[in-house]
Amino acid sequence: MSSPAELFPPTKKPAEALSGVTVRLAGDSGDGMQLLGTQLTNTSALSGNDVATFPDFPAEIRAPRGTRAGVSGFQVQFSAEEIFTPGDGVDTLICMNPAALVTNIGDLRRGGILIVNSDGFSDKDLKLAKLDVNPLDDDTVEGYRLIKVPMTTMTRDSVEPTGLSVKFADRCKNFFAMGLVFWLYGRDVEPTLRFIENKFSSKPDVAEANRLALKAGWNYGETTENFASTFSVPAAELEPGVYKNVMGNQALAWGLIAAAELSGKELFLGSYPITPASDILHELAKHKNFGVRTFQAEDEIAAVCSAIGAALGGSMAITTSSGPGIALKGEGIGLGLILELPFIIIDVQRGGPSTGLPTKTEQSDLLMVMHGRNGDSPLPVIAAQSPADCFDVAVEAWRIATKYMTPVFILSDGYIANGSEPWKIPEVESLGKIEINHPGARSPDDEPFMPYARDKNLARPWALPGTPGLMHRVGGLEKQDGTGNVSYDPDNHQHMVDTRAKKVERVAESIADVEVFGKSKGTLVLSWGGTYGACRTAVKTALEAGVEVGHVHLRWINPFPANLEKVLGQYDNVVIPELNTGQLRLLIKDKFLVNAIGLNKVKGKPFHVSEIVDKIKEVAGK
Amino acid sequence: MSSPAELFPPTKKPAEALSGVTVRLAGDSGDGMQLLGTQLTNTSALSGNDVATFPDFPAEIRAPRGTRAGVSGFQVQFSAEEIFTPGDGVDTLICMNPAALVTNIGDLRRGGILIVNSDGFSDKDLKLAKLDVNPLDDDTVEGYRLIKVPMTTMTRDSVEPTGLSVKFADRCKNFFAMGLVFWLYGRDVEPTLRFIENKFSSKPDVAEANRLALKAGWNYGETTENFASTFSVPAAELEPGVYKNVMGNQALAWGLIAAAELSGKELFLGSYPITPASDILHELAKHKNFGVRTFQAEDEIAAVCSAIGAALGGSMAITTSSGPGIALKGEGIGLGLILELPFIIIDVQRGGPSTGLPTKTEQSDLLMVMHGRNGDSPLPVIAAQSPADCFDVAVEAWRIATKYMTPVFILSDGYIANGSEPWKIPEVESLGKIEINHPGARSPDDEPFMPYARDKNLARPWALPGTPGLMHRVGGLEKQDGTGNVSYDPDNHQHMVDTRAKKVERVAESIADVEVFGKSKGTLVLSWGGTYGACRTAVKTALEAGVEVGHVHLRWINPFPANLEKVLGQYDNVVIPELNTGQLRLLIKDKFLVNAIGLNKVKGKPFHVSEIVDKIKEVAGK
Amino acid sequence: MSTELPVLSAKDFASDQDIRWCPGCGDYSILAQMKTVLASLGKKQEETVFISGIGCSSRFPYYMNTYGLHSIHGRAPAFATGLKSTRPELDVWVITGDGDALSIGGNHFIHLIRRNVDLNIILFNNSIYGLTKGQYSPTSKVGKVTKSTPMGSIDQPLNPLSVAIAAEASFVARSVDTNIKHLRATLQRASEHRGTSFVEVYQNCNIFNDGVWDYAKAKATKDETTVELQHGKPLIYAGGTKGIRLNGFSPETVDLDGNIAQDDLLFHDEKIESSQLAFLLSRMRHPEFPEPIGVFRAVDRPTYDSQINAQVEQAVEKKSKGDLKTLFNSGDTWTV
Amino acid sequence: MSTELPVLSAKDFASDQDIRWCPGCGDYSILAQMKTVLASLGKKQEETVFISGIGCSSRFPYYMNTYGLHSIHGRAPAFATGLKSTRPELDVWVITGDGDALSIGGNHFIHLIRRNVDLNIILFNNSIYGLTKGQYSPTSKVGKVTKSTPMGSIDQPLNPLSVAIAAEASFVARSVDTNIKHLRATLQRASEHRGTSFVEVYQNCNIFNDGVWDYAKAKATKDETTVELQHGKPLIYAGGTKGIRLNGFSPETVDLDGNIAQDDLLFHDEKIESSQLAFLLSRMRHPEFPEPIGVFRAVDRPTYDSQINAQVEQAVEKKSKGDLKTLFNSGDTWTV
Ligand SMILES: Cc1ncc(C[n+]2csc(CCOP(=O)(O)OP(=O)(O)O)c2C)c(N)n1
Ligand SMILES: Cc1ncc(C[n+]2csc(CCOP(=O)(O)OP(=O)(O)O)c2C)c(N)n1
Ligand code: SF4
Ligand code: SF4
Ligand SMILES: [Mg+2]
Ligand SMILES: [Mg+2]
Repeated sequence: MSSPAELFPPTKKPAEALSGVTVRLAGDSGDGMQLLGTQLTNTSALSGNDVATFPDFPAEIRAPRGTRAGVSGFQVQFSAEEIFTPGDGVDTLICMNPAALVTNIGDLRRGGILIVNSDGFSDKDLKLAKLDVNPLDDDTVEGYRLIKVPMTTMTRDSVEPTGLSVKFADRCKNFFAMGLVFWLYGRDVEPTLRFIENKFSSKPDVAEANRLALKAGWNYGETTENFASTFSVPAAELEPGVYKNVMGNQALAWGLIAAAELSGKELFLGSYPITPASDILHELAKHKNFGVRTFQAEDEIAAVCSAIGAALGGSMAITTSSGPGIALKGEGIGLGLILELPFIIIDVQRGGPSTGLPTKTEQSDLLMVMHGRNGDSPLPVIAAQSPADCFDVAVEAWRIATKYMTPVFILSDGYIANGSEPWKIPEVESLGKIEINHPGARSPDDEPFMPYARDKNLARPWALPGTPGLMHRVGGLEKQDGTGNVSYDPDNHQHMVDTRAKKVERVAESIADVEVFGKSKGTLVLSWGGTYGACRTAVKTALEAGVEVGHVHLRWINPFPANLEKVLGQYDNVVIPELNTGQLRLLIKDKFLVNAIGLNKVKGKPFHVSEIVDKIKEVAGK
Repeated sequence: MSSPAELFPPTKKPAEALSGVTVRLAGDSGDGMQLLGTQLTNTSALSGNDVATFPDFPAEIRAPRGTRAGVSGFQVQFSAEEIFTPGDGVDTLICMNPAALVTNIGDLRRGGILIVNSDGFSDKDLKLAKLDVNPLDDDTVEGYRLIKVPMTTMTRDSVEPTGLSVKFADRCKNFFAMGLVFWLYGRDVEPTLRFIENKFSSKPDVAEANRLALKAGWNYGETTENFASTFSVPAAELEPGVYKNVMGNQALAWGLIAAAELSGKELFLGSYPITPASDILHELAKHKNFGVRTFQAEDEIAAVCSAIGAALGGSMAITTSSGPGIALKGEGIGLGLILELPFIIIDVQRGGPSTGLPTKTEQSDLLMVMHGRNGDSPLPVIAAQSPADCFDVAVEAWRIATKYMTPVFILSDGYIANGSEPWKIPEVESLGKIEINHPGARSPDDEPFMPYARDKNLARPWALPGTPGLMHRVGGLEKQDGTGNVSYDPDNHQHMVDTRAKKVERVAESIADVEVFGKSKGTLVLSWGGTYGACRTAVKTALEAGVEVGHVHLRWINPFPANLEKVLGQYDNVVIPELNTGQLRLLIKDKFLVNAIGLNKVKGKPFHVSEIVDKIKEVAGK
Repeated sequence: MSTELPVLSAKDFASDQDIRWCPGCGDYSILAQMKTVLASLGKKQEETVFISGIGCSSRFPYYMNTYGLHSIHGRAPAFATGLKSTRPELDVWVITGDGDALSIGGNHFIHLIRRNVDLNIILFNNSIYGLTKGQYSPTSKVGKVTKSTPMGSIDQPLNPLSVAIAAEASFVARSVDTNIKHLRATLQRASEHRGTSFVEVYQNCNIFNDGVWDYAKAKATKDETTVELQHGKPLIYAGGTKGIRLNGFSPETVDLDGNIAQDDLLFHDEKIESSQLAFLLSRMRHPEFPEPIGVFRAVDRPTYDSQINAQVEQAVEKKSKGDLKTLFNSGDTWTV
Repeated sequence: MSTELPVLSAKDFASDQDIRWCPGCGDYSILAQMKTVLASLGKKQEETVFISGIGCSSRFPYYMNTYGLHSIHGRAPAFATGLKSTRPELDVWVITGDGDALSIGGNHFIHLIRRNVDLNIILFNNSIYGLTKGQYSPTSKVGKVTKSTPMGSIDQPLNPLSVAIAAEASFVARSVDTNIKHLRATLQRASEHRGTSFVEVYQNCNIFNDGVWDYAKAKATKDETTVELQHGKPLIYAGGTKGIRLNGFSPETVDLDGNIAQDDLLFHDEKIESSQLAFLLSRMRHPEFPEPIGVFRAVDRPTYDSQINAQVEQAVEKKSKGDLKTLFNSGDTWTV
């Protein structure tokens, strides 16, 4: 095998420098677009760009080939600047078939590059996409820089030397497309060559075919006159450090593992599979050598209850799900709350209500997470803001859970869960330990043990079965403070309800104040969860356009950070963009009586930055 | 048998006329206090008083005899005026044992009459009540008009002629107490004699013993010098009509039966037993001759799902539960919502969170009922205000459910469910019919059926299986408006989320505006659910004291009545008394940005009128 | 069996929706046989209701031109119970998967069966979670490596038929997706049974669990690995060369080499009241035994829907049809 | 059986809480026997955990001076699985009722049993919902008149032992609240079994279902209506005058009048791998048969808790103890 540089000679065409590019790859779910996207992302990250991705799967496992329902997309933005989203408008769109074209073209910016596999537009393909006319021949593609590439033919030709059958040869066409895209943006092929070698180590002919296809795509770019120039995107100025590209669910799982290590605990996950949360279970199940135990329960109720059982025993207990499953856990969570045991409930939100849009993103479980239990039952709630942030959120949630002896909710969403971005790998030593004290053994001569005695944080002791002399019984009935005995006393009930509420409020003493980005007057954009990136980018854009606007992003939604009220008071207008009908807005209006303005979108899709910019300008009167 | 008048001659002592009296009967759960209370209530009602009751059961099935945990209480207010609560301070307290005394004396007003069974205060009895000193001998009873009656002895003596064993004789002592109380308040014994005859028709000796005990109690009053006078409470001026005393759960069940009849539907209840909701199941199960089908499901999830199945088939479907069970139904309710099928979910609230205080009352499920489902999932919510009101609420809920094709929540609570009050029996003809139209059969030549086509109320057609040509499929995935086909289209999702929300908002067009009681300026008391009576009485009291105060009671909480915003705007202060930490307050603050003041009590007990009066005065600055 | 002539054809039972299963999925065959059976039984589209939970299999109702409910995960039995109890004249089918019926839905499954609601449950057993992309299910074998069990599953699988039989099932059967004739016959038997009919269908998920039932499907092996149950007939398989005999209360396989008379073999009787035989048959698992396919048990007992409706009729008979005025005025009333 | 001398007495296992069951309730006896058994086995208070659901029976943990969790309705098995999987050294008991275990909790019940988590389930079967004041339960007989079934129940009851056996139980037994000696022995056997031990106890609810088990409890009848199972022994009852014989795969009662040899009788074997015998015994119901009490089945199979922990150990062995630095730096990384 020759060296990459020989096989993939740098382009001789001029390279136009860009600050950032958004590329979307779209094809049939069998076309390997996710793989292509991942390679492009990793390569760009390795070459120093800031990157952010957004994969968009079909709802079906294997939707019928060539249909619109079967289109699989992957969007990546790589940039020389710090970025927060996978990009709004697409600069370059690669489409492998007509279904991909018609379902994605709407997001390509005017004048953008449209590369299509022209071999994928046969009459049969058109019919599968329910098209009467070839969109390459009508006004669908007008206003774009259309480049038709007979990818299938060229791939077949290029892999011929391997002797692979046509069926297998055709599977290589994503590598052809990859070669072309890599060439166009001057990406380094080395990591991909390494990937091919590892992945197909047992199938050398397939490995070779993919290499050949990759090279053919690269060469095609250099040869064809369709491209007058290439583009380069220089490295971004990121904080120095070692980086790694992470997906949200992966980062969450790793954060949980880290939290367990930092607190000297073993991790127990009780979970039932559900999109888009399952990958946390899958990821954790891989790391049993960290003392991780994963339990695929018979349902979500058993999942949360098993976690509470593990918490009772002293483990770091977790339960993960998405909306419909979280709805089922309400009763169990209520028990965890009154037991005042620490554990973590993770809701990776998806489109609702009911089964809704399982593969799409949304932020519409916030109020369920706040209120979806009988009785007055407040719990701390923290929301991750981006894929990499999931790591920190996991650690922080566990810190609060154990410090205050309470279940804690973590909110993520489908966009964060499957999206990816560079994560600055922390120094393990720099991660603060999480101090946990379990009361020790007592003899019969000691004072009787008080399972509901409270410390200054109102936390009760976490007494573990197995400890001599601490025997006690807990349950779902109201209990006397101190002794923990069942109590029907009216004043005690009031006291306990108040105490549980106060405890959650006190969490505010242990969390960071909100920080204002941008201006401290005028219009405030208040966001939470996965819309962080779009909001931050929009506020940046608006600031550049001279709008008096600031951005505050909430990680903790219950309790709100201590300084939030003061900050809100500095602004004339508060805009709350949410992928729901106004759930944070409800909480903010209730708490602070602020007439917040909603920017609400419930389409199963993240915000476009431009939507937020427009709203900011509208509200700011610009 | 001689005539009642001969056996129970009217008193010769002077009768002091009172406008109303609150009596509480307290004894061991085996002492028959509930029976005594029911008789006193019915008799008072039959003689024209307005009445309201509040039974207070022990949490245990049979708590150990004589213990504080085993005390069973029954409070009744009977009055010559219209009343709304069972009374705050107790005028006369009857206590059968020391446990009853110490747990109830706190509610007896200073100077009130305290009648105790002095035979029930042996050392053994004191020990069972965990008392070192006989409370009749210390300052416990100071300031009350204590009357010690050796009830056990006198009952035994009086029933001797029947030859009953001591064990059975002792069971009659509640009738002795009843005789005394009836004498004291000049009640008619006739209904009770009739009751005895029916109830013990197969045991004539027991019937006779109870009659003798009753008479002995009556005679004791006349004979003893402890009582210088009796009291009389003249009939109230109620609206003319035929009345009947009803308990909340019974009225709810009857309202549901009536709604089914009025809409020409058969009723299906899917339910799983739980305190304090089970009696709705029990009551409905008695009336199968109305075409009522009750299904005791394996759990609450099956209960709600079976109801949805019955709704799909065209029945009037109901599911009933209390907090923990409602928490389990969230996922199922979400499906019902997206299916847009009409059915009713009833939450008879109890003390929470978790298992909480199952036998106690609370209003703390409001936010769960509003938000306890994944996704944006609004539903109409109506709350009953009193036992008799349950009837109307049931009918109205079904009217709205079918008009708008949506599940509807009914909120009740333990206080309403087990309390009772006179219900003016409606003329059946005066109850408005509930119009329901199911689309008819279609032939293949007709336009294709559109299961999600909408009428002016945004309701979709209720097409029933069995109808030729209307075959269609529905489910929990987001669906295209009109066709009902599964749709992942972003704009359609937004449209459907908006439409579901709009539909619930439109319900406001079909419900009554709120009415103001009292003043239209100054301070407003805004209430919902079972606190109606205490709030109304408190506002009356405050108005009489010259406070500028009005009262608005909400039956519909989602949506709020159309004129609520305007009404709220007329006041300087809004006070929201709730048996929770401020759940309606949250919704009001969010919706109207009104800085409402909470009066919150979470003690498992209803409000005292005085607590609300005090708050009104405090807020109104009086 | 219906004696009317079929008025609808199989394709009249196909809805207009695009089918979204993976190419090659075993679900296609079950769908096809269902349409054929309904047509051949002369069923009406509008009187048929398919109710499913969530899973690949549970997409089934969308593809039938009947009434349908694609409900929530595991709860189809409860919806079906509510519907059938109030509309006993409808023909109700519950479509479910091994995860849907036996994991999250296990409780509703056994309670439906014990109540004997007159409907049919078809469980598509692919021994995997298809829709969520390949976690192990309650019927996956110990040691099964999946996304959620990278070191192999440690849960003893449930035997769906044993569980159903223990839950007092009145009808249980097993068939195989690709065994078209057998599957049709089995679906027809299920449809004809009064009470809850439970049919387990071995279904191939070619994406996440390809070949799990190959032994029972492959031409080369299926004669040796399955034995077709026939009421009143001895258990004979492998083209008549082998049989099943009872040894105490345990079955054993014997060669029919002439030394053993057919009369010595275990005779199938789907109609015996006691469930011992059906249970015993359900315990015969590959590779120790050929796995029985066909109807294990078909006995008569009162259905829930007929009884709940009978109680209404009895109540009307006893107390006469409910009348609101009478109800309202029952007990103590008074006039103001 | 533990060979240590008992260090604690039964009353050391009593908590300081007032007992809130009705006077005369069968629960008292079970509580008393439990304390005695734990003491006699030399168990430690602090290493014992009782986990219950909701119901009268589920108040049990409050009365034991051990660790305890009075959880939510029907879910005790799930809490116990989480606890035992992470703390396998603890002695865990699940206390449940017929409603708790078989109605709302039926699914967790069968999944716990199939997983064979090493703990003990004691089901207090009073055939009624006690705590909610008397509705019928999944073990109530057809025709049972209760508050929720004024015209009689129409649900076929579940047989708890049959269900457990079909769910692959490794240990199932039955005893009676008032049969003190037998109950003690049974609890002890359950405790000693490795894996999920399931014990059904006939328990009297004297308030809402008084006398439901009288036939099996009354001195006058119990010899005729129950048969005590003994491993390796024939099924003989009625003071040695009657026995149980196998007829095909059905049991039948025979008089031991001399014409029948003991060897012709059915011999109990709790240790056979196959569950047919245990299932058959579970189907013997009053009044047709004497009901077996004692241990139906006690076989060895791997426990869930030992295996989940073994996988952790294997993973550590294979990949060495997890290290955050290594984890974080796995895969593609780059330095800025
Ligand atoms: C409450 C809830 N939990 C989890 C899920 C996710 N989920 C959907 S289908 C499924 C299991 C599918 O397995 P199976 O029932 O065997 O059906 P198959 O796809 O194999 O046909 C799961 C876990 C869900 N939709 N709802
Ligand atoms: C989620 C939920 N549903 C219902 C109830 C009400 N409930 C409490 S115990 C019980 C049944 C009790 O029956 P069983 O399990 O047989 O116990 P027993 O009281 O007879 O010992 C019910 C329905 C509850 N507490 N929680
Ligand atoms: S994932 Fe498996 S079960 Fe699902 S449709 Fe595809 S092949 Fe069928
Ligand atoms: S109700 Fe029955 S089961 Fe419950 S404590 Fe009383 S007697 Fe025991
Ligand atoms: Mg499956
Ligand atoms: Mg019970």
